Amino acid sequence: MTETGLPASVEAIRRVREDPHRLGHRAHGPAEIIAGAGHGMTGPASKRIIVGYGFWIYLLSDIVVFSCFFAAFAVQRGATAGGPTMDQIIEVPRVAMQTAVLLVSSYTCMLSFAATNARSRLWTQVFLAATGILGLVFILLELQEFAELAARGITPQRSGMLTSFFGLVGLHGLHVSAGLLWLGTMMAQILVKGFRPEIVHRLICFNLFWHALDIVWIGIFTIVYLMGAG
Amino acid sequence: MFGKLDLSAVPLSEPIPLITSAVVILVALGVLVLITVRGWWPYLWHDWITSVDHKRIGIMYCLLGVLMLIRGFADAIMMRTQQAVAINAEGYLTPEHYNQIFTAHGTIMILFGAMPLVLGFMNFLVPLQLGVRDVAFPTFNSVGFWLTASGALLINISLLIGEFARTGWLPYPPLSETAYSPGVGVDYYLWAVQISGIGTLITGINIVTTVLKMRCPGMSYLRMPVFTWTALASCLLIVAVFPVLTATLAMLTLDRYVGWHYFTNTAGGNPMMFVNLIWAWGHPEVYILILPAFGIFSEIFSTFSGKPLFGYRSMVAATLFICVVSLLVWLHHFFTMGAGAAVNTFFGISSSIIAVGTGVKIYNWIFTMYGGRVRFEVPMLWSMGFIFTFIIGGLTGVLLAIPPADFVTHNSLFLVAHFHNVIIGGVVFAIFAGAEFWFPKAFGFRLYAGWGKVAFWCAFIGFWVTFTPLYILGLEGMTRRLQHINVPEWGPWLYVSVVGVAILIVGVVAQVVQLVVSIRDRELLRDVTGDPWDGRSLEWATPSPPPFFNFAVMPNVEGEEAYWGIKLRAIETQQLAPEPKYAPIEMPVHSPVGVYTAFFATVFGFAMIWHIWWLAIVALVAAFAGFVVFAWRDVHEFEVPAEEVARAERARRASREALLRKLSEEGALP
Amino acid sequence: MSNLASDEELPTGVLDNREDHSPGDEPLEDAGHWVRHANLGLTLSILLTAGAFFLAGSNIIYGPAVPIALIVLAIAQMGVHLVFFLHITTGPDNTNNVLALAFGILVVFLIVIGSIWIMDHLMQNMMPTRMEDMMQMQP
Amino acid sequence: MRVVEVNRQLVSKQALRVCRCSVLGLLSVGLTSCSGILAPIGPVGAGNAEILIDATVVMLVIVIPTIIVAFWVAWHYRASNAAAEYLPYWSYSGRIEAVVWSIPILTIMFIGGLIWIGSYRLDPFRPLPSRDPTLEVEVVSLDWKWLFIYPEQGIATVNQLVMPVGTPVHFSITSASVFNVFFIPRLGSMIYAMPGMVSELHLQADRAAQIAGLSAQFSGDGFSDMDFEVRSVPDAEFGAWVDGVRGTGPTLDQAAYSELLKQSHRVPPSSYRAADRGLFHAIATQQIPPGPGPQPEGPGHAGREVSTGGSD
Ligand code: HEO
Ligand code: HEM
Ligand SMILES: [Cu+2]
Repeated sequence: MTETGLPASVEAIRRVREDPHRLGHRAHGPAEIIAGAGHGMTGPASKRIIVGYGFWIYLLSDIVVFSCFFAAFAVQRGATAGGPTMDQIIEVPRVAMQTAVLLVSSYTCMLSFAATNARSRLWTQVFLAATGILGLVFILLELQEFAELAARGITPQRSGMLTSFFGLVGLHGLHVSAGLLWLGTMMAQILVKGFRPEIVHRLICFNLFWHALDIVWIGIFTIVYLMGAG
Repeated sequence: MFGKLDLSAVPLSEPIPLITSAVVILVALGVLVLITVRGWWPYLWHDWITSVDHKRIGIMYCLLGVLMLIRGFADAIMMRTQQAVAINAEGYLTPEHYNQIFTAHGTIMILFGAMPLVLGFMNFLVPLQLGVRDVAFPTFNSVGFWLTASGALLINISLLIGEFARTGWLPYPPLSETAYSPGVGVDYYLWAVQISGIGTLITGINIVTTVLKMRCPGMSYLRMPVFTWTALASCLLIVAVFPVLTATLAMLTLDRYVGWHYFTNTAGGNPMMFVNLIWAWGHPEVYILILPAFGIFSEIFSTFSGKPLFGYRSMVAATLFICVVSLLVWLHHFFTMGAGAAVNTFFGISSSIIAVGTGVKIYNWIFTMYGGRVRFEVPMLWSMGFIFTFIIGGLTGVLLAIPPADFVTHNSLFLVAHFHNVIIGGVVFAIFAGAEFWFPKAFGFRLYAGWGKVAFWCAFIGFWVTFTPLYILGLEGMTRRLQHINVPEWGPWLYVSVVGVAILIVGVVAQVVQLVVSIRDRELLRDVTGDPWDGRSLEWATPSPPPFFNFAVMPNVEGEEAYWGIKLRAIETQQLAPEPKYAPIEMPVHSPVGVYTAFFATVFGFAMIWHIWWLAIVALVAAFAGFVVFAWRDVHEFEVPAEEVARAERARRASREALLRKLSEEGALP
Repeated sequence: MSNLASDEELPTGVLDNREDHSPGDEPLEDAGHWVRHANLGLTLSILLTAGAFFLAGSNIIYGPAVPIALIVLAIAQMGVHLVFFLHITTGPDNTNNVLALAFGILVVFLIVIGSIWIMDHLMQNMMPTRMEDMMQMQP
Repeated sequence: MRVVEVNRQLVSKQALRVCRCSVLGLLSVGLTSCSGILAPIGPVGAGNAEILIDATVVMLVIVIPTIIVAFWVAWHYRASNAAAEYLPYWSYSGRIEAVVWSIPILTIMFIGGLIWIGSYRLDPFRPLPSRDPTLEVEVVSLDWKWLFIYPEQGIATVNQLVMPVGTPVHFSITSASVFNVFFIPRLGSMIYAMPGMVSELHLQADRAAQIAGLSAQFSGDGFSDMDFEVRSVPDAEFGAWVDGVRGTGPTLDQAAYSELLKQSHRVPPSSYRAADRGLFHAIATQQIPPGPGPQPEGPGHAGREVSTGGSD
């Protein structure tokens, strides 16, 4: 033992010749320091990529939340407790409408980001506004649906099936509403601050969020509405 | 105006919670007064509360965890003594009170004790081990921590105002539905756990992104220290299953608040679905705790054996194996619910397969010591205690994973003994081992080893004396969560268990004494080199404590065990690497958004618990406003001038050079 | 370079300077490219959605197989969204994104399928209506 | 389980008990009474216990050497032992890795087989083989007591279960409030009692005994006293007991049942002369709504539940 508190290193260095290969400690050739993409050799990724990736991970976890509500719906589909059944509460035309609206909004959202990349504030705002309006229409349609159901006495309190139906669809609606709030905030930020890096990063995230909601909606209209109606 | 809240919410007739809260409040007030008198507020505010430095946040996480462990331990003492005196008698705790205690104990220990500690270690270590300056999202990191603190605060408020849940740490419906639990206890549980769960999710996302996207140059995946690997695996599990917790609690909340029927026992609700979903989170949750613990032990075994970890790749493979397989075993917590033989077989086998991954780790640790120079410093003692304790706990886990055996041990004290065996022997021992190990890194001086050894032996012996009787009682057919006992024959074992708790108390005291003594003698125990244990990974390349920017220049990693390589080269050539060119560093500015959000989260939770709707809305709006203000700020980063970087780095180099000189003076070198 | 000048300059290293890429971000191309991309995505989505709604309302294929067809169409459409709107590709710059996605899909799959499987068995074994049937069978 | 096997188990019971006691002794490092789940008095419990012990022994065979080796290695390679070689670079060996993976895999392969076979053999839903006709018992868990209905005998009991020796008993189990677990440790397997569900369990007592049953799932404030007495009695005595019950006590009609539904602690064993035949079915299908839970709290306990009435 030495006084220096490095017993192992000192001993190891003495015997370095015992292991000329330095098994497990071979250097992979001298690499110059490069900042870059975080793939191991190059150091941390740029902020833009970190932000996008972090948000991607968040989205995956959000999808897991949805998957629980999907599972609950699958399990409680038949639990009508003597109340209305799925095919009695579904109106396919409205859902078709909602789907169309949301799909187009995804498209405009993507155009808005193309505009951002082309550094056009005007078109970014225009397409964001279009996205927002379409999202709003979607929400209004959903509210209309819920209101009509409620008027017929069909509420989540009625049965397990309705609970899981309203829960799943409502959760998506809640996400869209939150997205609208976010979108409004972003538009204000662009207006005031222009395209700073952090604002562009947030726009990337918003883009991701909006498309992910569309993906969830595909699941909902297929499993809840189309398959429920049949 | 105040919803369900009025003065009668305070349990004036129950002395225990009343006195406890009075003491806690007095102590807290005392601390606040002290801070004010000493004028420490600015320091606290700028350097801790609003800090976004991952090391500070890590330390605060650990502090929170330790406080909550103590609270949970107090609950444990009450439970053990109650059961010892309540044999054919009522004991000193009524059912209402006792049932709150075990619920609070389980919830607090797992979600507010062990979790913050584990997250704290990850926060503190991952960027250091990766050779970078911070986590991916420093400000969100602060939000995550403070949300967890907010949940912990809510739980502790329930001690004085209202009550806590009386359902067990996983509130199975229908018992937890409004019909059977009309009080606010379950609501406290729901909001506290929900809020802190979101905080945990944020931290999980943060660390996954950090590990995947922010490694220093040359730090390829297979060069990452094993602790970082386990942190990654653990955080992947967080990202995968905490949303399940969020969803499940949200469903129960909807049942309770607006009369929906996810889990009610009427109108098509399905309580079994809750059990299913909560364990889909609950099981991976325990692996979220144990994986980083494995990481801690890996670092310790290799450092104190003076050898690289044996079978590094196997270790990484086993970690990822456990991570994935742990996602498909959750049914083993309800084998006895009646899903039938096919389902039980599948989940039984997949559960026991986890033992393969764990076994590989155990053997790799043993072979790490093989051919080593094993130094029995305190962290190493904990690690040896862990090997023994955890293997036994794992064995009983595998027993429980055999459905026909679980049919007679489910919910028995055998189960209680199993999970304390793996949690205390695994997670808690790891935390103490890791605390001894990295304390000098965090604070600049070592902990006094003598008291550390006392603490270890008390914990180790105390653990076995406390929990061996529970194994036996479980085999005798004693079930868990009993407020009093109707079988006098069980008495002797319960007394033995109390003796064990007494030994544990001595251990806790020893730990406190160790801290006090070490702080007193900190100059003697000072770690001047930054590498007190002859370490191997990059955190030991920094001074103790590290500067807030961690590394003056990002290390350029050229092999496994990055720091070990650097160190050996320095010793071999008897000089440090040539001095780099110093450049200014951009660091994130501190931000109050974390505490701010958490404050309103607490208010929101409290308002929801007591049905004070207006206040809940106010809190939500305020939180959103806070975020907008935060999003509007212009300055995100500040620049550390090159001179400051150079100054810090030169001091570090000087201490390392002194060390090299000393080595050659001693003639230790070949 | 269509990305913003205000964003930090991406360094050139041993690998392609854009060797990494985050989901939702648009890799280096001109704006026209992305608009064409979006148009294609939109067209495909419309076709798939219309197909789903059409199938659900018709009896053009074997009735019991309709749900299967719907699910296949949904998966296809999710794929279209991922590729055309989120720019998830199989390129090396996307490895991490795809891995994360795969992990997410695995988790979703395990939770949904696992829950349905478990709950199905529980209900099969223990729904009291099953007893009702048995009681009726008794003489 | 084939009849032969049951017999074999009966014969080897004595040997088994010795084995059990020694394992238990090993665990407790001291004296202990042989009771509880390692002293079963029926075939199901015997199966459970045998599997538990077998698995323990098999794993101990791996685990004990592992622990010994761990401590030996740590001790031998202690820093102060100059005699031990130091291999500062040795960190990989393909052969050792192979062994390291195979030991647990092989063990788990055995355990896996045990799980597979055991899960099917001891599935609670699976009837026990026997020449005797099976006795039907319907079990309802209430807040906080157990109701046993003997549909064939037309009687019912609370907190006491009497069953004939050597006769398989088929329990149909439901709950009229929250979850509970029906468990008689010395007879073996437990199973959940859940509202709106009927779980099934087959148990058998091989000798006359007076043992205890309990709830193994926390169900609220009265949970600690949710134990019930179980008596396994010879056939003749069982008949006599049934006759005795038929001759006394009240009948279990709607009114009596709604009294039971209310929460109450520490309910002494009692019996009903007659029980409604369709009662269990009505409870299980929730035609009779489940128990109401705690009654509205008195004033002055905002948000806090206080002791919820009932006899104590
Ligand atoms: C950190 C926490 C932790 C850890 C690591 C584990 C590890 C394991 N657990 Fe445990 N558990 C934990 C925490 C809990 N468990 C519980 C409950 C529980 C139950 C449910 C019982 C019931 O409710 O009836 C089962 C079946 C298991 C199984 C297992 C298995 C198979 C492992 C395995 O991972 C162990 C693997 C390790 C081994 C096996 C030792 C080393 C291996 C060697 C040396 C190789 C050779 C050995 C063999 C091949 C056997 N656990 C509960 C109860 C919750 C509640 O109900 O409130 C908790 C909290
Ligand atoms: C320090 C010593 C500890 C002691 C003496 C102790 C004691 C106990 C006791 C007596 C119970 C109740 C058992 C019963 O139901 O009859 C219990 C339950 C529990 N403990 Fe501990 N405990 C300790 C530490 C821990 C730690 C560190 C954790 C987790 C990190 C933990 C997690 C739990 C959990 C989850 C439960 C179940 C609660 C429930 O039933 O809902 N315990 N403990
Ligand atoms: Cu588990």
